[in-house]
Amino acid sequence: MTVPLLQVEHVMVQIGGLVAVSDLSFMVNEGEVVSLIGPNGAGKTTAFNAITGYMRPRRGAVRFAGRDIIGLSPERIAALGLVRSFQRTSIFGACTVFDNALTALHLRGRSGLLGAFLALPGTRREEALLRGEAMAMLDFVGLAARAGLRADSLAYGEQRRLGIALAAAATPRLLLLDEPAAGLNPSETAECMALIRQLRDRGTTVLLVEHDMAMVMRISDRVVVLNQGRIIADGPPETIRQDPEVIRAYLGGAPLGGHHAAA
Amino acid sequence: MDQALQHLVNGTVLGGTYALLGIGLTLIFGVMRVVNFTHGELYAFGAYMAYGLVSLLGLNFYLSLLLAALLGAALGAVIERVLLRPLRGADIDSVMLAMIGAALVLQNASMWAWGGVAKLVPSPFDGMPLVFGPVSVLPLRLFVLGVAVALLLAFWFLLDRTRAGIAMRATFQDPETAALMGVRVAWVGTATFAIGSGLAAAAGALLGPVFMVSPTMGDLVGLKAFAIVILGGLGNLPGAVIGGFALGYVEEFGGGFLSTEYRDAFGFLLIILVLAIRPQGLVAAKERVG
Amino acid sequence: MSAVLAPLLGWSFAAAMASVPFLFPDPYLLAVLTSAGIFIIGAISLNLLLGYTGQLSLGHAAFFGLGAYASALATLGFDIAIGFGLRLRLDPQPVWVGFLSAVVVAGLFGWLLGRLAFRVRGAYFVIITICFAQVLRMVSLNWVELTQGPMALTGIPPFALWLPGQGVVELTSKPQTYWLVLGVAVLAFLIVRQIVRSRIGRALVALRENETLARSVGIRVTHYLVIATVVSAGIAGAAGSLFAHYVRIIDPDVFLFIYTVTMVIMVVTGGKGTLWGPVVGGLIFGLLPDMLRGAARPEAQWIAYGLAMILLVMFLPRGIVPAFTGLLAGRRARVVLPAAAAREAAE
Amino acid sequence: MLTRRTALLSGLALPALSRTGFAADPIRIGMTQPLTGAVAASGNYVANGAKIAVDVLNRAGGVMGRPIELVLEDNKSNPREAVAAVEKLVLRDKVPALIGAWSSTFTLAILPKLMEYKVPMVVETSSAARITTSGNPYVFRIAPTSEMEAIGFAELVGKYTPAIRKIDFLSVNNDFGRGATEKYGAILGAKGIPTGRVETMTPEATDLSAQLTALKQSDGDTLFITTGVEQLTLAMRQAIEQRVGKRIVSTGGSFPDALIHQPLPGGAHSDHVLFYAPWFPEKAIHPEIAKTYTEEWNKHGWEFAGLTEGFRGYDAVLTVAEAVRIAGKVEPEAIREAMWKVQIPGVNGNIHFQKEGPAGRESGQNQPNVYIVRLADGKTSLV
Repeated sequence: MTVPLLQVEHVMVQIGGLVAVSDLSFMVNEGEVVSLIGPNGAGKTTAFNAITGYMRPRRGAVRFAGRDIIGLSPERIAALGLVRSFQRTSIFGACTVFDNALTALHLRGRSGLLGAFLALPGTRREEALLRGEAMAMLDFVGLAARAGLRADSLAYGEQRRLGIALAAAATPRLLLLDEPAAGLNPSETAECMALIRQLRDRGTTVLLVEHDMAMVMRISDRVVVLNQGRIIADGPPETIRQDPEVIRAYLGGAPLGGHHAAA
Repeated sequence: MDQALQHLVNGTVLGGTYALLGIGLTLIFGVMRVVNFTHGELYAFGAYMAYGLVSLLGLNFYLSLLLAALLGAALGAVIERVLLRPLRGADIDSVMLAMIGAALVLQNASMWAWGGVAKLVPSPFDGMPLVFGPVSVLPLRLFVLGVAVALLLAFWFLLDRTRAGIAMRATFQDPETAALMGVRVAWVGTATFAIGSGLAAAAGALLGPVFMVSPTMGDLVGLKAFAIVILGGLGNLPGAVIGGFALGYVEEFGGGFLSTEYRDAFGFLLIILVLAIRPQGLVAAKERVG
Repeated sequence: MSAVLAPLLGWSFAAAMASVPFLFPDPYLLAVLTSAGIFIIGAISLNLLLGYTGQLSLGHAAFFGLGAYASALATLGFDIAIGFGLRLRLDPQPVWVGFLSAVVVAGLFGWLLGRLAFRVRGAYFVIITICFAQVLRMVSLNWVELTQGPMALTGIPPFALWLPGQGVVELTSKPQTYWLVLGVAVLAFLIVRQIVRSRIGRALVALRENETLARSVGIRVTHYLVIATVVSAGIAGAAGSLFAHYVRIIDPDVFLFIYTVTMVIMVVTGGKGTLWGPVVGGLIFGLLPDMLRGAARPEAQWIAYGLAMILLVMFLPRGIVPAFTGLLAGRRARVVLPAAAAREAAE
Repeated sequence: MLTRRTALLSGLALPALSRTGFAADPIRIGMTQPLTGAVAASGNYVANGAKIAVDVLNRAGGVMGRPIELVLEDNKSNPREAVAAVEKLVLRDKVPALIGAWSSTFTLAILPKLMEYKVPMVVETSSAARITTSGNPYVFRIAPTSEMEAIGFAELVGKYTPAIRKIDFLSVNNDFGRGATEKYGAILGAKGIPTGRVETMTPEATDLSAQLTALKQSDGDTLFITTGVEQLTLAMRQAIEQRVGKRIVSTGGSFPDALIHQPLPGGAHSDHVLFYAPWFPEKAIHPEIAKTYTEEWNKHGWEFAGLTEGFRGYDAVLTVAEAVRIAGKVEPEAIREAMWKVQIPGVNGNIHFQKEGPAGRESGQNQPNVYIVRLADGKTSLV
């Protein structure tokens, strides 16, 4: 039996004395697209923060490719191949779109101080390679024409796409996307979905937090439902759609597949 | 032993004034997220006002202290309206630079107005110390300590029990929510800066008669005030009081028993030490994420 | 600006500066420019930290002072007790050794400060850096055996350089020191440029723009901040060394807060996070005090200086260079505006 | 405010007036003093003294029929600015001689520049020994070194009853304070008076309780305090608070003027080593010069306390003017050589330079006079 790519076991997170996530267990297998859903305040973003090292769980284990990653810094976790995107601040606003992409390829480079000082041939080669990759990445998300603009001058939908591109740039094994479709109009959402599919086809495993139920149901191989800090359901979309506890949780909060509130 | 007792008394007296200095600075940082580089200059301003009112206008000593504090508050309000309000939303280094510029202007304006020669402020207190067994202390110093403690208590009361104080604390904790709850955040900013400045001026007016009044008197005091609030945790009010007394004792005992040469360095060393062990200051402040 | 035009402009500016001693052989002008140049090097180094990582260090004079002391002590030699009956002794070294030790010592302390101070951010960081400079000032004041304390280190030799055909020559004439400072400034500029345009520079800017996001793409925060601090401190140390061998006396006042403020104001005026910002701001604020001399009474000069700081921050918050390039790129700005407005509306 | 403005106006008008009175170009003398920053008060006193010397000299016809013009530059209480000020004075204003720069630190910073530009400088205040011993032939100091001062004091030590048996020091942590501690300690030590405890304070410190409490533990009978006027006043007031209970002697020419109006309580008295005692101009070596200086000063309405420091600037200008007269031309090298021939009466006494430092590169050092003024209950008397 192969080890799941991501294993979250009995994770408990406290914020300022309050329990935000009480007992979280789920896993993501290689090649899957998994969605983590739940009403507002269910602890989805907290779970992301705990997995990616931005918050330290009080209890429990997080294993990535079999390795315990609790206590590692976000940048170490990213270096292992687990990269996330953010809901709000998802780009480097004052930099050009191209520089954003280039920055996101940080892990792909290895040149250091000396290389920078002396412009060593190896550094130059690497730089040329990365520039090519950055452009390819922008091409992939349809932003190549915008490469020279300041990132914060992009339209909102383009900024969201750039955010995903940043997370996906260094070709992580597991990509965590935090509400990639929030605030997008239907056609933009469709583009976003297509993008996620393309990423999966490139071999990237995706874990998604999303409010847009239509999108979740269409894109996910599996859905994990979180409510009040714990898992209440885990299964393929069609099972989840009919799960009584999920329906109750959502009717208590926002209607299933309804309009998303700003998180 | 006698020496240690005397150091203890001196440290307490010194700590009270340091606490007074720290609390105004930490309040302004807590509410407005502004590192106030004019703090030392407002201290000097208060001292000069006390000198002018007592020595030149011949006003009553206690009345002069009160007026000096009020004038300091008024100057603070002006600085806030003219300088800080337009810079709302600017990044931290822009605001700091503007404040440093303001400090340069204030210091040299007072040198222009008053000349560089240090002044003595007369006080109605006897210059002979009160003697209690092995220790001695000036009545004026006790008065200053008493007023400092009274001001700290009054201030605590203001923050804890009055509407204005509640608005201030709300802004302190979460400006956005406070604004949603109907707190006029802009007004709170002016009030806070005025109160913080008034406290600095009060400290200057109180200490003017103890020490001397000169245009550069705010330089070291400004730096010390930073040390105090960092020790206590920036924006932490009880922390500023604790930091003030901590610095008073450290300087006094360090100076008395270790080295007077490094007396003024102990505070700064302590800060580096504290931050190496507890980056959030001696008294843990509730960390705001984001 | 196009990729070809920008370096061309830069090099012609450097050439113009280099020809100043021929075109205007006024020794006073050269003295003022040399002194300003030393602080411009400091500002260039500070810009790497303040402009590109966004961390405001108000203790930058500490590195400047450390470099000055290291260089002076290496060239003067010393013989001090280091406890346990041991002595540390150094014979006077040539000036280039002093220069290198200035860079190394300042860089080491940069590493130390970086390790300590980057546990915190914002106002905490600012105040720690102030304290750091204060502690160094106290040490230099009181470790009399090493630093001569307030009695100052005197008799520091002037610069010496090996010149082809002439052997080692002491640089004492005004144009010589001017060119040396200009040379180091160009070098400092190029070093910072190389870093900023490299993978490291991108990491630094990413940390400034959005630390959380930067970490998520695998940028090691403390690692890169410390690298920036070490390089910045090293260059500031080089500036301190130049200062020591130019003024030829060093005392604890090199750690004065006002020196840091001078460098910060140069960077912010010119435009932090732009390569040319510290140069432009440095020329303005390096020459301003000397232009104000005699124009008004001394207090009024300071008041004018303070007001200039306030007005610049208020009306040109991003600095002169961005404002200028913004004018040049007006067309681009018009493209940017509607999109930005759309974003505002979307939020 | 009005007096200040009129003073400013008259200051502006004076050079214009004097220029019309003389046909020839003025002789420019460069001076740098700390006019702003931490030690600005003293710097301004010295600058004022120099200004009135220029007035007095010009009224008497100037030098060689030419008026004297004082070009004053602020060194902002910092060594880098001291160098900048000198470069401006020498390179832009082309002054043939300099006066400066109050603190030893600023003066030391300038020294290499004197060698570089070959311009002589009269050092009016700085006391650090190495200013005249480092082999800089452009330096002529009229201020006493700590050692000379200590020797002057030691000659008067017999006048004390009860006798001084053991001494303690409270000194500002700079070359001035450290120099005094070292020299007074050594010279009184040679007279069989040992040193007990030595405490230092940073120049900006205002609370000296820790130092004074520590000093109280020593069994010395006399406390030497060396620092500026302001800190001296603080130290004396706080010594009462901490019941230090020792005889207090201040060195270096600082006098706590504020204590004349607000005397220390309990009949405490103190002694002060001064170089000019403005209360007793008739007791000066050259009473007529001292009187002219004092009267001119008071005419401007400046603080009386400043007289104890302002004479430095006054004497310095007299010295440079005399050197120019002897040289007969306004050239730095000629003025430097003429400095050795200067022999004039000043406020402090006779001004005449002796050679000091390595042979061939000697600096000039004057032998100034020392007065001890006793302050008791707001009244002064000469010891």
